Amino acid sequence: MTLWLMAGLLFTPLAWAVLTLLVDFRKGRVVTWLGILVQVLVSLALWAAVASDGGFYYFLGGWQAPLGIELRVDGLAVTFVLLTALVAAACGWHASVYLDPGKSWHRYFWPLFWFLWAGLNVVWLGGDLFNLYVGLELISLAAVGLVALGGQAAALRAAIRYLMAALLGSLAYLLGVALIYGQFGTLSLADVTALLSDGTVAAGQTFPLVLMLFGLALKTALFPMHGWLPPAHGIAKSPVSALLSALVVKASFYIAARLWLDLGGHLGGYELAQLIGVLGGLAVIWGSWLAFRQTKLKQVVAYSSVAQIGYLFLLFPLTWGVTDAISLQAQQGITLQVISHALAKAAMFLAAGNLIMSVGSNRVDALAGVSRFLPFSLFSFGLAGVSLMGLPPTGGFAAKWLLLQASLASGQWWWLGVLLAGGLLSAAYVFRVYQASFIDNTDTDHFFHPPKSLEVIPLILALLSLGLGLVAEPVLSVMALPFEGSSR
Amino acid sequence: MRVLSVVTMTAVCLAFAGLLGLAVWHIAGSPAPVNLPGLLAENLDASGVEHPITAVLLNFRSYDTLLEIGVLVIAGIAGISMAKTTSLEDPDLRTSDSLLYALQRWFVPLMLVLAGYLLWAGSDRPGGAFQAGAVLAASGVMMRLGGIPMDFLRPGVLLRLGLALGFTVFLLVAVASALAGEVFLAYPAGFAKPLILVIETVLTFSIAMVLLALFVSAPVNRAQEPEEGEHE
Amino acid sequence: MSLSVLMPVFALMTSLLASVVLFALPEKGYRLRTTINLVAAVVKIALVAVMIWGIARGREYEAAFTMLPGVEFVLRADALSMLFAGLSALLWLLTTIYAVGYLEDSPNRSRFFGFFSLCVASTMGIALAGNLFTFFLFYEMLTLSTYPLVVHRGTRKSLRAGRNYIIYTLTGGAVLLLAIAWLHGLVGDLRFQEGGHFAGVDPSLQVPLTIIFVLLMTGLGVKAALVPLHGWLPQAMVAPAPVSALLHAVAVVKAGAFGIIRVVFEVYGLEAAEAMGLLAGLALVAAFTIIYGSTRALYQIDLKRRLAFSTISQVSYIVLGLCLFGPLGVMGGLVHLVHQGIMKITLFFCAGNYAETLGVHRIDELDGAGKRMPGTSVAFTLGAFGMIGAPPLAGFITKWTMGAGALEVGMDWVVAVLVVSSLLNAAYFLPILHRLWFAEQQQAWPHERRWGRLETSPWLLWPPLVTAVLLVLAGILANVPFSPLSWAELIVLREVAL
Amino acid sequence: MTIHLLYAFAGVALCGIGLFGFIRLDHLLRKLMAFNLMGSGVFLVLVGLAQRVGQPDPVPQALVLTGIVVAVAATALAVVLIRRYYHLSGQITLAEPGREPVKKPAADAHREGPTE
Repeated sequence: MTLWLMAGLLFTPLAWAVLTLLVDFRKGRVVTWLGILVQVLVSLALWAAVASDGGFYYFLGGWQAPLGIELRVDGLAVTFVLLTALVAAACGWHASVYLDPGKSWHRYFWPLFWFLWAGLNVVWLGGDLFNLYVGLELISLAAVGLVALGGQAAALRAAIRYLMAALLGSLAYLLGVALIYGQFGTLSLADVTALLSDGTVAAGQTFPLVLMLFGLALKTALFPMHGWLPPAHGIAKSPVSALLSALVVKASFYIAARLWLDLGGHLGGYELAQLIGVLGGLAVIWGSWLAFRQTKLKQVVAYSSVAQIGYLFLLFPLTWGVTDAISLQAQQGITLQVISHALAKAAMFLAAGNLIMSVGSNRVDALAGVSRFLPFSLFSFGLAGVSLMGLPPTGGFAAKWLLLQASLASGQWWWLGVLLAGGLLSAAYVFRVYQASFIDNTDTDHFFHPPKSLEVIPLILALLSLGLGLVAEPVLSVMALPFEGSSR
Repeated sequence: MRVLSVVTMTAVCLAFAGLLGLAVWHIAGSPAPVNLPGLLAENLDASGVEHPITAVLLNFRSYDTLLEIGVLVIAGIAGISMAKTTSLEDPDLRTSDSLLYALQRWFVPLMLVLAGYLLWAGSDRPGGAFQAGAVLAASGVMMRLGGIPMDFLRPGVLLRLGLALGFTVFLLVAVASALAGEVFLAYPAGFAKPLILVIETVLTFSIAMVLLALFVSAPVNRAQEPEEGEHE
Repeated sequence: MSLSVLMPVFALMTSLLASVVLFALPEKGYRLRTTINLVAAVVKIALVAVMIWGIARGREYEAAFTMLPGVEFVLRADALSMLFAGLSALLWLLTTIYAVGYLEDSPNRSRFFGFFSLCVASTMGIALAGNLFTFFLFYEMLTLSTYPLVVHRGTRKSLRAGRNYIIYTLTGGAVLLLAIAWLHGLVGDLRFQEGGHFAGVDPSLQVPLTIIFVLLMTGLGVKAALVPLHGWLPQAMVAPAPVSALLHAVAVVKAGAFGIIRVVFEVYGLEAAEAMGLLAGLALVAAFTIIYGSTRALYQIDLKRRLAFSTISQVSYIVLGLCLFGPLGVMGGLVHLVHQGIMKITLFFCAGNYAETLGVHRIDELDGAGKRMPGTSVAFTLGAFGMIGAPPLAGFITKWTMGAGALEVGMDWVVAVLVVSSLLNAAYFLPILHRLWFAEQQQAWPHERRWGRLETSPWLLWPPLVTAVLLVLAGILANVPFSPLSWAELIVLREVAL
Repeated sequence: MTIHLLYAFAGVALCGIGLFGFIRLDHLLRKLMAFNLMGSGVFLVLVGLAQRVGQPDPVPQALVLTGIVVAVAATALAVVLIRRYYHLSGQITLAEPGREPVKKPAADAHREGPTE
């Protein structure tokens, strides 16, 4: 059964990419709905299978590592596969209504969308260092293509900038992989970990890990390498921005986290962990401040991503050289942060797109008085904002709580300031948008109500992110599932 | 200021190269604990091809190759999405150089043959789909420069079919075995060699199409879309 | 699922569901909206009454599930929570009636009542929270749901007030979160428990526990408007009158005060807190706040601002009562939670009536208003005398009990504070009463509206009259079972084994 | 020290030079060339380091082939984007419009070739 599910999971996005390439936008939309249905069902079934039976390794082509490529299907991976299915389904559905079928180039949205989805699954499941590189490139190129779609000069500038950053990041990662292969003679992450743990290879070479982490951090837009993100996420069409912020940046972070958790203990060091954590903390502060200063609505949301990504990098100091319990707590917190940010940020971008559509302007000031029309999108935007601020009962709060506990327990109290100040700063930019919408002394009477389906999607996502805090315990319990047996 | 920044950059790059060199030197000092080439040689017979590189590309690590073709197709899609006219081909860009015209009458057939040879050679010596596809694309580039009309390069369904053909066939082979209850990308026993050959052939064609499409998809018109929220 | 599990959940759900429905209603559905509001409020009162009855007879109501590893979400009804829940359920009904009349013909009512219900749901959650984590959850929800109410008018001034409110409360929330997380890391998940947890605690924990206590008090003190954390309260006066009434009497400041009670009684334990020497500092802050608030109130010209500073002063009575560390003092503090709520809501209703009916906002415009609006003015007078502490009104009961409590434990200086404060109360309320009843009307009312024979809309008139009657009853019938004072006594008997 | 290790060190040098070009140059095409240079360096390190004992290792060679295709795809996409960007804005760097004068009006830039 799981064999079929795996095949379906790998096959569907790639096949649908081809199918939608051959038809136009309207037909592609129908085909995509079908594909989304299939993919969501398969992801759900796989998640359920792993939740009940535990994780396993999947050998592509029947060749075991190190000769072949293995996929690592564990609780964490299927959680992210499911998250991707949810968010991508929402964005795809939104795009099918939001994008104008009259523009001939929008037909290319669908194949790129499906390739992006395929690439994300490659990364979540990947257990082979080089295969992860290919997956990263798949994601980057599809994402750049989506940003550039439409070909306006500013979009192209953003796309080129994004592409350059992504290429440099991938190359740094690949160089690290080359060194690892040279040292260990294998590309399987599990093999490398095993060789390090049983002492076959003496640790001490930090440089390959640093290279890989640098490349991945660049692709994740960690401060101070975040410059490419806001233009790209701000200028893309809203469903695309939602995909990029919610999922794409998480892919490179996910790899970095897996590398760190497997190899960091042997190849990393206290200083490296603290350095990355400090950069993450600065990202939180600086990103929030810049988000507060933006005049365009989507730029606010985009800079907020820079800030929220900063939290993720607290994983590095909070898992290095601490007890397993603390490390687990930090990992759980970060996982919740990834999930809740993905849901909330997708909701926020989609809602922002609806609001822009409604008021016909992308400026924050233009929202003056819209609260009167009770737009659902404003409500969804606010709910998502609550999650970003880390207020209860959202997933963001649950994440923050776990991270606070981990910081306290590990004695690294300096992260408390980052966590608390970050929440307050994000409140500043969310409330700025809200405040604008409450201004009542304008004579805006024109307000375009977007189609209901466009309004429903961000609301669902926002509610999911809101409710995540309440069901955090079951989600986390699946994530922590061990492998069937302990070895391959 | 400018000098300072150049000095800083130089220092950064030198430090990077130095560290990298040091790491390479250290790693080179001890042998790798896993003997992958040995393992490969043991399993080569089961792979269906004689040349180890092709075996790695199309059997042991065929997932990489599948995705790599996906990357190529993405680039092709993104490229043609930039072109907004019915034909990618722009007559104004053709030269009417008679020497070039004469030359390509000799060269194009020769290059086609070369591409065929590279494809065929891939099974037991260096060569293969990508090399053949690149040569094929190069002959297309030459034709375009030389002014031979290439109206098939309009962003219609045929071009898109051509872009996707190789990838599609590869994908279908990959899933066929999975439907039979095997893992994804496993070749049915005994069919590895013919299937690999089919994949290589269609891949050659598609790779050439992608590269050619990317070359000719010049931005020939200036239609553009306003940013969200700005009025057209 | 037994009834004892479901009761607190139902009590929470009535207003939560009402809020969801209200958001979804179209702006024009006036009648339906009013019906839903009133039905939900009445159902809630019934539920709370049942629980009060049950708790008096020793029943327990509790619902819990695990939210995060090691952290539980607990809803639990005990005697203390009923003190707050009863107050808010009762006053919610009255405030809803009042708000329906007050906001007649104004825009954005759908939004207003939606957040209004959400606000009450949060208050109920705060009352029923069974541990600090759950408490914090609803405490922050309260912050968020009151913001749209404060900025409801959408003017520049109200937006500024809203921004200040948010800055104060969210910062307070962050401090509170830090304290709760730290406490959790130190000793694990602590349910509220009668008598507290830290009696005879390891001396090595004394220092962190003291710091955490200060942090907790800072976080809660923002909402309870302890000086110097009170800055947001006078500004928030720009909100519509029912909102001010709610903020001052029931929801926000009381949430802070109630949190302080919970922490002192059921987390630290009164004896342990005293033993660690935590209460003396708190008492000083509270005493200072009482005097400071009253003094500032003297100088206010705007009626609602004067009432706001009066609130700052009055809420600290509750805190001061706790610090008296004796059954009578504690009882006085607890009962003031209810008494102050009833008295202050009366005053705010009346202030709203003057503003809505006559257009009067400033005290010097009130000359002769007593003749024009006798019902409202009688209610206002009763409320003011209650605040001053005139017998036999509710305020007198509080001050008398507290004074007796202070003498009992030998903290005589508290009696001085009470006397000074009462004098100040008189000094800022009596001139208003003088203007109402004895001054001649000087000029035409700034913005008068007429309702035929009645002095104002019946929706606006009845709520203050009812609360005025309540505050008289609370004073006269203080020894009857289920009066606020008797209930406070019940709590003290259960909580404090002094 | 085998000949293969020499390749690896050549790769190291290429990486350094490429990096310098990548961060130093503003002209987009040059930047792209620098990226390709760096890419070649990485491939050399990958193959050279793995074959340091002299024994040929087909795995890194296959990886490099895959890597080359990916790099070609990325480069081609970048060139398409850069060309269109040049046509629309007349710029060959990523500087914000306004900070740097537009070198050529877009209308004249209708034809081919971003040249300086």
